[in-house]
Amino acid sequence: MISQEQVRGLEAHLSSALGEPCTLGRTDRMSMGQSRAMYIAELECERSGRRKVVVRVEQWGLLGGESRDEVRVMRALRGEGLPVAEVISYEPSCEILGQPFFVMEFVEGTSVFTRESLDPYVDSLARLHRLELSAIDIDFFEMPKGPRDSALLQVERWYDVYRSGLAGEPSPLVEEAAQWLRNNAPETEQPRLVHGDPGPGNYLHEGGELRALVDWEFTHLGDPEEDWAYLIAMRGMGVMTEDAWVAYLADQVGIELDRDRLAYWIALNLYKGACIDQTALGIFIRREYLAPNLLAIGTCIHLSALKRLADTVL
Amino acid sequence: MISQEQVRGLEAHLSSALGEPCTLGRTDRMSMGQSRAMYIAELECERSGRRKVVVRVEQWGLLGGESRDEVRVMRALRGEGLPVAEVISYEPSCEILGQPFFVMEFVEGTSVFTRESLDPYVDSLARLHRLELSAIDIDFFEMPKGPRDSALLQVERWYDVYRSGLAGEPSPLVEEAAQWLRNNAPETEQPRLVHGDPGPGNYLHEGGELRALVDWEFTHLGDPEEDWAYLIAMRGMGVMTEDAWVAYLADQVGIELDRDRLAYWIALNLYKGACIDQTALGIFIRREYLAPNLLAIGTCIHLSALKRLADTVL
Amino acid sequence: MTLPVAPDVETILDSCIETLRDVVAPSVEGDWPRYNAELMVGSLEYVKHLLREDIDASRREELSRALDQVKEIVAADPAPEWAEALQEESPFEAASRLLVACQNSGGEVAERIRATLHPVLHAQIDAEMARTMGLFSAFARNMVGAK
Amino acid sequence: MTLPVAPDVETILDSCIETLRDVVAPSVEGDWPRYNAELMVGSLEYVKHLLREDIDASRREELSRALDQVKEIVAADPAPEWAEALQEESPFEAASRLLVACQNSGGEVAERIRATLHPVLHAQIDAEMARTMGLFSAFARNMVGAK
Repeated sequence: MISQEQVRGLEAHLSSALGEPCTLGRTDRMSMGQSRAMYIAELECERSGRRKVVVRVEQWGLLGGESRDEVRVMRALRGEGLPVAEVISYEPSCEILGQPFFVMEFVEGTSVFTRESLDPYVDSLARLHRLELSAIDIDFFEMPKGPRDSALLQVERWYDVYRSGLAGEPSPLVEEAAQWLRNNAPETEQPRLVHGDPGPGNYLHEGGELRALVDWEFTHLGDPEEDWAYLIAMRGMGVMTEDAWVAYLADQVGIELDRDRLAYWIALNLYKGACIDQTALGIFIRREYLAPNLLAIGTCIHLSALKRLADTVL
Repeated sequence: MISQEQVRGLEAHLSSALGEPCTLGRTDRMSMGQSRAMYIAELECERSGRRKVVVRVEQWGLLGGESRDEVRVMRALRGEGLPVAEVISYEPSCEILGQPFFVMEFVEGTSVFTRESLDPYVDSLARLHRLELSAIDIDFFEMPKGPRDSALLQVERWYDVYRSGLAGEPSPLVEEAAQWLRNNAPETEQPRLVHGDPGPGNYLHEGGELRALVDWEFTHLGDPEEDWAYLIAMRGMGVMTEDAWVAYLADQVGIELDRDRLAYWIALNLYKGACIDQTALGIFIRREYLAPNLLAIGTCIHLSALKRLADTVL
Repeated sequence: MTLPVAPDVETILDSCIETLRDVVAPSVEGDWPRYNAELMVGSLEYVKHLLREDIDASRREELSRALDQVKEIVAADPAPEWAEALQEESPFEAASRLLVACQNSGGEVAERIRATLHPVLHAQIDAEMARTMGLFSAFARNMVGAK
Repeated sequence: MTLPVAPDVETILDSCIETLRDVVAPSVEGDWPRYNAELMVGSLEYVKHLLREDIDASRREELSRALDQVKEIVAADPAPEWAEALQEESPFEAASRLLVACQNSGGEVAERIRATLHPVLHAQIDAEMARTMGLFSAFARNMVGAK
């Protein structure tokens, strides 16, 4: 999966980033992480000895993400004291691994959901949402201007991703849903940092302790309700019902979710899923990358989001 | 590959055969052995403790062999002191594993060819050929009557296997080769036991010591030159040239091979290969067993034997 | 012949599906390779469906038939957005524009257009989901087992 | 659409071939499963060939054309075995009977018949060997590694 030549390139890159000669041992691809190819790499460094790092590699724009802002937001939030893995280096060119990538410190822990790990996790997410934008070093995200722009910017962002990744003609139900989302966009009082992919499976913990929030590629400025909707309806479905989630969040972090607004943000997230999943089909059909998970994402995973979306709002 | 129900059936079968309760541990399929599915099974027996056995399972008549005579000849030859694995039991019905099978003691050793293991091996093969049929307990093979019958019985045996396993119409080059072999069959002075599948890869050894001759499914009465031809041209090709083999056998076991006769027996063996390999295609096309090795045997392996055969005599 | 009866493609695909599922996948070390082996069972099942019928052509035809019904519906309401949408050559483009226009205009005609197009599009999703069920299961198993 | 452009079968097969070869096979534990993973690369390459042309029909046609030439050759030699063989409907049956008769009769006509049929049959073997090269390599690697 990583060629010998790439291993040598990666060794040189890491030695330079870490400021000491390092050799790469075992490099295993993880099965989590669909948008990025993730590798756990064992390093042997001349001074600091053995360490594990995670190499997170872009995949031809799969799911519409790119690493630059992901790296910037991770560094900024780690600076704010949030549990975020340390980014060691970022390589924006395709010269070493054929795709841009960044390297972060490996964080011990599991992302298998446990109930006890949930409390500290939602606390952290709420803390992210409370950050004052003026007080932190994040000025690279587009700021929603009008009151409905927190929703509308997202609708158009994912519409562009869907349209630019389209293999063939447009999908009538995606088009219709986009229009519904434009027509029904709610107002947002105060834009905040939104993680963009939160919930069970996307944080690391050990013994109930939160070790890291992961997957910052969809982070943007917008409405925190978008995150709560994602957590409830996209990643949290198998964990609790929507009613139970709403009650739990009120209790744990004092968030009172309006159910009509929540329905909108759930629809937006399903639409986002349908739009980004569609990119996988284009990458596969254009033969840019022939991994079978792309075929799955571009067909049934895309369609299952689209079906839920259509059942919800159309 | 072996279901839980089959494991229980096999345990009962083995307990009864060994006269003590046995439970089956790990059962791994070996990648050698195309005609039979071969499994190494670890047994835990109440009195005799741990032991390994080999389960050799028929496959819908693949390659035209059946186990009954194989078991009989193995038992008889072990009785004569030849290095043959002990047969523990034979199950002619399809009730336990869906196909007839037999179980034999596992023999430690490797079948990876080494030059040092060759001398004792060809000595044993020559010893097999020298056995006086009247003196041993083998009366179940058809005895060649006329002087050309050692060849002709084999031509017709494999012709029948080929014809009965045919998927569709006959193959013109196989038909023509069969006729050439009929028309050019040589005389055999004295029929002997012929192993039928000898050579590098089909005996077990350890540290140069011969542990067992294996694969007795093609054993019959005929011309020992058939075996030497098989060893030289079918299994021994990558080890020595034909000239080197002829010189080596003259030196090691005093066999002086006539090169014209040898050419005939090589052709007969190629023809046999083409005939038996063809059975795999029928089993695959009729969906009796969909293993990909059958597709290989029924297409390119069949054709490579047929091509060599046609290049040799047609 | 050499081999007068070439094995049939579906038989070879079934051989690969069975072998992947029963022999190879259980013996793969490592989450990512095992996930790939499981996904491929679904890929090959999907190939079997794609070989059985021209799905692309059937989808276009179904949607074109529904668009013919839409033409009858909008005959009574000569709003320009319907007419423009129906001039699109691709039935998917036409249906897309119609459904967007329905969201914007509302009204009884819009409702009838939606009621004509939606069942066809939903049935196409369901059919494709059924064809790709093996991929879906493998994907879902991996999500559940994510660590 | 739902998905107006269905992925093309050859692309999915290439995905499986690459994934089997580069991701799955190197991670399989055990000789038999690994051997199966390697063989499947060949199975799927063979499927790609089978989908590209109707091999069975081409083979029959090639052989039928050669049999037409044989008819001209035997016009000069009205031996009953040639005529009977050429009455077979299947070109493979006809060629089989002709070649057997050639082995039995010898002579110049037999030589010419063989010289007409052999090149076609040999070319068919070579073409099929090329299509199944992946299966052959996997089989051969396993034989070499037999233990």
